[in-house]
Amino acid sequence: MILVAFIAILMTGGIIAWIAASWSHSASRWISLVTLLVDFSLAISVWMNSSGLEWIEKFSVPWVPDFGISFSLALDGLSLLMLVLTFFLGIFGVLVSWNEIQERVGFFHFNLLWVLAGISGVFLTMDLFLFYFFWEVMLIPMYFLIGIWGHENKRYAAFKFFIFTQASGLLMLLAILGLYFVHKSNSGTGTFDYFQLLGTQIPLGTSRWLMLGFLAAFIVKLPVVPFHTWLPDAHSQAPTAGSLILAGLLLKTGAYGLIRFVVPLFPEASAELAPWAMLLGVVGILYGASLAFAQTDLKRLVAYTSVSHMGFVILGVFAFNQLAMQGVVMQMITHAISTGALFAIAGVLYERIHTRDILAMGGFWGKAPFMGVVTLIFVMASLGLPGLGNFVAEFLTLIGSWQANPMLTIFAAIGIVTATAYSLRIMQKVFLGKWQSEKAMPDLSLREKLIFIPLIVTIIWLGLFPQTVINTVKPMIDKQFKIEQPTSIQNNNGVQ
Amino acid sequence: MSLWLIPALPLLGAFVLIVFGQQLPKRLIPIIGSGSVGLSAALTFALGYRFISSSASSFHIKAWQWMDINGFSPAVAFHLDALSLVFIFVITFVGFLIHVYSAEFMVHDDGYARFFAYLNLFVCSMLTLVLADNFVLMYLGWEGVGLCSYLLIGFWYAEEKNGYAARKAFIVTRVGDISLAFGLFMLFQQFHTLNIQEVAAQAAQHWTVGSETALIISLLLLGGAVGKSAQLPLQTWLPDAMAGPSPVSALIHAATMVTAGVYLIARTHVIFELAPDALMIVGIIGAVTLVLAGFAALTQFDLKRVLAYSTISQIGYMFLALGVSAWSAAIFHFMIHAFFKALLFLAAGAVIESLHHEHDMFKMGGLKNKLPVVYWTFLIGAGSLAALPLITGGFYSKDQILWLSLAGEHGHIWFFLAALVGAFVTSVYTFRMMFLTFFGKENTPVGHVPGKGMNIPLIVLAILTTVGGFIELPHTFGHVTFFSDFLKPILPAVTMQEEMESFEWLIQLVAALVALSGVGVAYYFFIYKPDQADELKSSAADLHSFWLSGWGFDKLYDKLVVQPYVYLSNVNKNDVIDKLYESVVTVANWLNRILAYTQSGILRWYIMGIVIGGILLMALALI
Amino acid sequence: MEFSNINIVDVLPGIFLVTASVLAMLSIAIKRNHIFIFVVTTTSLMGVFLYLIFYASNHKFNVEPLFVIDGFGTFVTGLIVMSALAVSLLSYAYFEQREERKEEYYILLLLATLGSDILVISKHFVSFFLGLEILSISLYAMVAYLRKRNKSDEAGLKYLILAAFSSAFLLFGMALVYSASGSMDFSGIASYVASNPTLPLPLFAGMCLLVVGIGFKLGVVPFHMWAPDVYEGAPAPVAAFIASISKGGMIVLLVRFFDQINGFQYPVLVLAFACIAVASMFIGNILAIQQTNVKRILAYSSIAHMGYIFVAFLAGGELGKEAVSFYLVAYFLTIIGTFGVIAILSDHDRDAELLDDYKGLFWRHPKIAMVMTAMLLSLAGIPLTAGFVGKFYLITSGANAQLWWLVIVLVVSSVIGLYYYIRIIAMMFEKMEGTDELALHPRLYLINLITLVVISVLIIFYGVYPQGLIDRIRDFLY
Amino acid sequence: MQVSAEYGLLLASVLFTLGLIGVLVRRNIIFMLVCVEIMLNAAGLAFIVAGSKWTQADGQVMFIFILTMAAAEVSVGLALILQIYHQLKTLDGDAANSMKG
Repeated sequence: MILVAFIAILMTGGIIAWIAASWSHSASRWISLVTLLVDFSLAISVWMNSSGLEWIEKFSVPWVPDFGISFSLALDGLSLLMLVLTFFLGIFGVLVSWNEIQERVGFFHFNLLWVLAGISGVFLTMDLFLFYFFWEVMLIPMYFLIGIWGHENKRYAAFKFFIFTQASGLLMLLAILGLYFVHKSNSGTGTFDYFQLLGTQIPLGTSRWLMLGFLAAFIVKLPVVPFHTWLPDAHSQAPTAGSLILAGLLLKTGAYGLIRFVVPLFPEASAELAPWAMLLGVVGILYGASLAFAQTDLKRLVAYTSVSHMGFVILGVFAFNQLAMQGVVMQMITHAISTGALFAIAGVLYERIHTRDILAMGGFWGKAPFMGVVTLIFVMASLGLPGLGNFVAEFLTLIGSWQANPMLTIFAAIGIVTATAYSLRIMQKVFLGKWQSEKAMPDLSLREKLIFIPLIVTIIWLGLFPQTVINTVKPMIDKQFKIEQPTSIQNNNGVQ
Repeated sequence: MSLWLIPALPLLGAFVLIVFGQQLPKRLIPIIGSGSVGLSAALTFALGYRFISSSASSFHIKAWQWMDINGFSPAVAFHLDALSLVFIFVITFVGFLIHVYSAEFMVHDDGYARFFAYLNLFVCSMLTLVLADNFVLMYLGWEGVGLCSYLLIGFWYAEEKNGYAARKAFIVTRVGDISLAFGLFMLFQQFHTLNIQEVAAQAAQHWTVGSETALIISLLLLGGAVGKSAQLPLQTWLPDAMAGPSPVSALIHAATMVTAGVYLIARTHVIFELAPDALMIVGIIGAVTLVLAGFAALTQFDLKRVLAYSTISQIGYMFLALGVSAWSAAIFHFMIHAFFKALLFLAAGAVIESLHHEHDMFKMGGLKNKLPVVYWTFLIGAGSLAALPLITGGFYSKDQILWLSLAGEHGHIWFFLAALVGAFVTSVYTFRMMFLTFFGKENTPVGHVPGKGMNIPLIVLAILTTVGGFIELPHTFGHVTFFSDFLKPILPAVTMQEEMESFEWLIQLVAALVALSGVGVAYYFFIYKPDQADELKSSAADLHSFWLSGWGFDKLYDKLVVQPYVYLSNVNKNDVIDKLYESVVTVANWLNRILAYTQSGILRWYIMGIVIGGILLMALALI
Repeated sequence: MEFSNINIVDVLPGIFLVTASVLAMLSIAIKRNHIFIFVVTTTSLMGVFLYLIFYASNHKFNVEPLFVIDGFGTFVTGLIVMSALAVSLLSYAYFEQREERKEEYYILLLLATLGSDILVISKHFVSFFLGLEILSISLYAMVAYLRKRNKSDEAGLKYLILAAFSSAFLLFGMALVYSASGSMDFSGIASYVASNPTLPLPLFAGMCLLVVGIGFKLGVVPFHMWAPDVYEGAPAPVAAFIASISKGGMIVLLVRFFDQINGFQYPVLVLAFACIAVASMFIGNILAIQQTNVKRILAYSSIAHMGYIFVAFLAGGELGKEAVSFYLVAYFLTIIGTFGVIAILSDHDRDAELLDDYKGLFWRHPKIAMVMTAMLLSLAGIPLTAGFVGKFYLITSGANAQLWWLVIVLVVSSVIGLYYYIRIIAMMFEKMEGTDELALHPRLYLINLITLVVISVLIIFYGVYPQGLIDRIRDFLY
Repeated sequence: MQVSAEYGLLLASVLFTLGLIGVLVRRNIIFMLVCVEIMLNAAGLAFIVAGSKWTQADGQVMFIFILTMAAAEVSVGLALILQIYHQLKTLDGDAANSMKG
C-alpha cells in the first residue's frame, strides 16, 4: 500500500500546489517541498526497516483484467535506491527553482511533482503495460517544464526531447506486445506481469527483435551514442530544476530499464549483444567526453559529460558480473548527484550573470570562494576522484568490465583522462583566471548552501561508505546472477 | 593504537581550514596548519620508537570496511612497516618544517588559509598513499596527492598560465594513473584480492620468475610510477609545476609526491623481482631520465626550473637503483634527496622572494653576503646534490647507487656510465646555479630578508642533510648499515656480483673526482671566465635551446596528442550525428511540401484524384 | 413481410429520429424558436440514447430485407446518437451567435444522424444507399449552412459534387456486384462469393467501385482530398459531425459487409485495403506537419486516424471488432471535443482555425486550453487518455493478427503525427506578449464549457479505467 | 428480342465513362453537375440491366431511388451554385479554390 502512497502523495501534492499558487506563490513552493520531504522520509523509513529479502514490498490489483494488465507495484533494493534518489533530488529541484521560477509557479510545481510521480512509477511498477504507461506519463510534464520555463531555444529542445523519447517508447510498446503474445501462445494466458513473463521461453530470433524494441527506449533515454542528440538540447534549455531531474533521474530510468527488463527478460539475446553494447558504451564515453571538451555553454558541457558517464552504465550492465553491476547502480546514484549539482551550479551562475557561456566567466574564485569549493568538489567527482562516490562507481564498473572484456575497458579508462580534461576546463574557465567585467558576484546564499551541502555530504558519504548502497542492491543482483549468468561471459572471471 | 591519527590529524586541519578559513583570525591559521602536521610528526616519532623497539614486523589497523562485493573487499586500513615508516617520517617531519617555513613565506598572501588547507590535505593523502594496506586505498591517496598538486600549482589562479600548468600536471599524471589502474585490474583478476601483502604472497606462489603476467602487470604499475615520479616519457609536467609557490615545490615536487613512484615500485618489488625484464626497463628509464634531465638542467635560467630538472634527474637515480634491485639504496637516496632538495627549494624560495619574485638566475648574483643563512644552507644543499665527497649525505646515498649500478647482480656497465655522466652534469649545473645566484656582482637589489620563521627550517634541513648521510656508510669507511638493516625485513639486500668488492674504493674515488671536477668546470665557466660560457652557448645555440626546452618533449606531445584532440573536438563541436536527425526532418518537410501541391483547392483535381485512385485499385487485379 | 412488435421496438431509434425531425419541422412552421427546437432535438437524441442504454440488447436478428439489428450495430448507434447529442449541444451557442435562420440546422442534424444510423444497421444495398444519401444530402446543406461565409459555400459545393460523383461510383459498383451475384442482400452476395474461391472480374470491378465510394466517405487516401477543404469551410460543429458520425456509420457498414461476405478470402482486396491504410497513415500525417490551419490539421489527422482504424479492420476477428468499437468511441469523443474547442473560441466573422489564434491560450482561458490539451494528447495517443488505450487496442489487434508491417507503419506515422499535435500544444503554452491584439473575441457559453468538460472527463476516465468500456463493448459484441 | 446483359452493362459503362470525362473536362459547375447526373443514370441503367438479367424488380426499385436522390441532390446543388455565383460572379469551378494547401 505504501508503494501507492509514494505516487499518490506526489500527485495530490502537485494538484494542491497548483491550486495553492492562485493565492500565494510561496505557498505552492512550500507545499511541494513538504510533499517531497514526506515522501522522502517515508522512503527512508522503508529503507531502514528493509530486511535482506529481495522483494521488500509488493502491491497488485487488477486493472484491465481482460488483457492481464494489473496495477502491480513492487519494491526491491534497486527500486528502493532509485526511489530515495528521486525524492532526494526532487527536494533540491524545488529548492533550486525557489527564486528562478517566478511565473506560473503553481503549474510549475504541478509539473515538477508529476514528473517525479511518473518516475517513481517507472521505478516501482512490475507490470509492463503499467511501466509503459508511467514511462509516457513522466514525459508530458517534463515536456512542459522544458517548453514553458526553458531558455531561449526551449521549443526546439522540447520537441526534440518529446519526439525522441516517444518514438523509442512506442517501439518498446511493440516489443512489450510481442512479448505478451509470445507468452500467451506459450502458456495460454495473456499477461503483462513482470514476474510471469520473466521465465518466458522465446525463440532466439524473436527475442532478438523484442530485446531491440526494449533497448530502443532505454538507450535513447540513457542515452547511448548515436541516440543522444536530444539530450544536450533538452538539458541546456531546461530550467535548472528540469536539467537536474533530466540528468539525475530521467536518464536513470533508461539504466534501470536495462537492468530490470532487458537483461533478465532476454538473457541469451543480450549475452549475444553484450560486446556490441559495451562497444557502444565505450564510444559514448569517448565521444561524449570529446564533445564536452569543445562546448562553451556550461549546461551543454555538463550535458555531454552525462553522455560520457552513461557510457559506463551500459558498459557495466553488459559486462554481466556483480562488480560491474554494483558499479552501474553506484554510477546511477552518484552521477545523479554530481551532475545534478553541476547543473545547479550552472543555474546559480545564470541567476547571477545571466549567461551560460563559460568564455564570459572566470576568476569567480576570488569573489565566491564557497561556490568555488563546491564546484571543485563536484568537478572532482565527475572526473572520478577517489573518496567521492563517482570513483567507487567507475572503479567497480571498470574492474568488472575488465573481467569481461579488457580491450574495451582500456578504451573506457582513457575516458577517465578525457574526463579530467573537460572537468578541469570547467574549473579553469569559470573559477580560475581573471574576470573581465565588474558585475557583482555574491557568494552562495543560505538557501543555495542548503542545496549544496547535503549533496556534498552525500557524495562524500557514498565515496567512503558505499557499502550501505551495495548491501541494499545485493539481493537483487545476486538473484539476477543466480538466474542467468550467460556462460559465454562466465568463463573469464579470473582464478577463484 | 594511534596509527590512524597520523593521516587523520592533517585531514582535520584541512577540514577546519576549508570550512572556517574565512572567519579564522590570521595568526590562528598557521597554528592549525602546521600544528596538525607537527602533531602527526610527533606521533610518527613516538610510533617509530615503538615500532623499532617492538619485535613486530608491522603494525596494522583497520578503520572500516570500504567495500565488500564477493571477493573484492578493500578496507580503509593502514599498514605500517619499515618502508612506510621511512616515508611517513619524511612526509610528516619535512612536511612540518615546510609548513613552518610557509607560515612566514605566505603570510602576505590573501589565500593564506586556502594554502594551508591544501597543504594539510596533501599531507593527509600522501600519508594515506604510503600507509594504505590495499591498492585501492593507495590509489585514493595516489589521486588525492594529484588533486592537491593540481590545486597548489594553480594556487595563484589569477595567472592563466599557472592554471594551465596545473591542468597539465594533473592530466599527464592521470595518464600514468590509468595504467596503474589497469595493473590493479589485472592483479584483481589474477588473485581476487587487492590487499598488498596478500598480493605479494600470492604472486610469490603463483608466478615463476620471468612469467608473462608478472611482466605485464609490473610494466603497468611502472606506468603509474613513471607518471607520478616525472620519469621518461611522462616527465614533462614537473618543470611547469614550478608555477606553484616554493614551499609547494619543496614539499610536493621534490620531497614527497614525486617519489610516490619509487614507493610504489619498492612496495611491489616482489612482483618486479619476478619480472627481470621489467626491472631492466625501470633501470633504463632511470638512467636515460637522469642524463637527459641533467643536461636540460644545465641550460635553464629559471632558478626553480633548474631544481625541477635536477629533481627529475635525482629520481632517475632512484629508479636506476630500483632497476638494479638496490632497494634500500633507492629509499636511502629518496630520504637524503628529500632533505637536500626541500632545503634547496626553500632556500631558492627565500632568494626569489627577497628579489621580488625574480626567477632568472642571470639577474641574481652576489647574494652571499646579503642572505648569509640562505647562502650557507643553500651551499650545503648544493654540495649534497652535487655529492661532494665525505661531508655530504648526497655523496653516500648517490655513491651507493653508483656502486650497485655496476656491482649489483642486475648491474651493468652502461648503467654505471650513465650514472657517472649524470653525477658530473649534476655537480656542474648545481654549482652553476650556486655561482650565478650567490657569487659575482649583485644584479638585483635585495628586498626583505627572510626572518626566523624561514631560517630555522632551512638550518634544520641543512643539518639533516649532512648527518642523514652517516646512517648508512659503505664498507670502505665505517660500514654503517643501520638504514639497510632497518629495511631488510621488507626489502631484501642486493646480492653482489662476486669479484667486485675489491673495486669499491676505486668507484668511490672516481665518483668523488667526477663531482669535484664538475664543480671545477662550473667555476671555470661562471666565475673565472664567464664570457666563455656565453661563447659556448652561442656556438651551440640550437642544442642549448633544445635542452632548454627539455629535449622538446612538450612540443612533441603537443603535436602528437594535444593539438589533434583539441582540433577534432572543436571541429565536431556541433555534433555531426545531430545532422543525421536534422536531415530526417528536412526530408519530412520536403515530402510535406510536395504533397501540399496535391491539395490545390481545385475541384477537378480532386475528382481526378478519386478517378486515379479507382484506376489504381483496378490495377491491383493485374498483380 | 409484416412487422411484429419486437421489430418495431428494435428499429425504434430510427423511428424516433424521424419523428423528432418531423416535429422540428412542424415547430418551425408554427414559430421559429431556437431554444425550443434545440430542446426538442437534444431531448429526442437523449431519449434515443437512454432507450438504447436501458433496452438495448445484443441479440441479433434481421428486419427483412433491409436491416439487421445486432450488438455491434446497437452499440455504434448508441455512440452515434450520443455524438450527435454532443454536437447539437455544441451547436447551440455556435449558431446562436451567427445565423438568423438557425432552426433548420437541427432538422438536418437529426436527418444526418438518422442516415448514419441506417448505415449502421443496414444489410442490403438499398438501405446502404438510402442511408448514405440521407446522410450526404443533409450534410451538403449543413456544410454550407453559414451562407454569409464564402468558404462555407465553396466547401458545400465541393462536397456536393465530389460526394455525388463518388456515390455514382458506389452505385455503379453496386450494380456490377448485383449483376454478378444476383442479389443486393449481403447474405446473398456472401453465398455467391462463397461459391467463388477466386474473385471473378466483374465482381472485383464492382468491389473496387464500392471501395471508391466508401473510401470517399471515410476520406482515406487517395479519396481524401476533399477532407481539408470541407473541414475548413464547414462550421466547426458540422466539421465535428463529418469527422465523427458520418465516418462512423460507414466504418461499421464496411466491417459488417466484409465480415458477411468474408472479403478477406481474397488477398487482392486485403492488399488493396492495406495499401489504403498505409497511404492514409503516412500521407495524412505528413500533410499535416507544416499546416497552420488547425481545422485542416484535424482533417489530415482524421485521414491518418482512418488509416489506423483500417489496421484493426484488416486484423478482423473479434479483437479487431472490439478495437474498432473502442477506437471509434475514443476518436469520436476526442474529435468532437477538439472541434468543440474550435467552436467555442470562434467569433462572429470566422472560426478559430489559425494556429496563432491559440497563442497563449493557456494563460487566457486555462480551462479551455487544458481541454484542448487533453484532446490533442488523446489524438496523439498519449497515456492517461482514451486515445492511448484506443491506439493500444489497435496495435494489439494488429499484433495479434501478425500484421507487423502495418503495426510498425502505424507506430512510425503516429510519431510523425506527434509533431503537429505538440505544435498546437506548444502554441497554447507560448507566452502572451501584452502587445499583440487578439484576433478573435469569442463569447463563451456555459453549455459548451460543460459539454467539453464532460467530454474531456470521459476521455481521461476511459484512459485511466478502460475496463468499464471494454466490458460494455464485449456485452454488446457477444 | 433478348439483349444479353453484357451489352447492357457495356452501354451503361460507356455512359458512365462519358459522364466521368465530362466532369473532368468541363469547368462550368452546372455542366459538371449534369455530367454527374449522367453518371448516376448510367448506374441506374446498370441496375435495370442487372435486374432484368436476374428477372427481379429490385433493379428498377433501385433506379427509382436513384432518380429521387438525384433530384434532391440537384436541388441542393443548384441552390449552392447560386450562392457561389453570387460570390464569384462566375460559374467556373476552378475559380472556387480559396482553400488549399
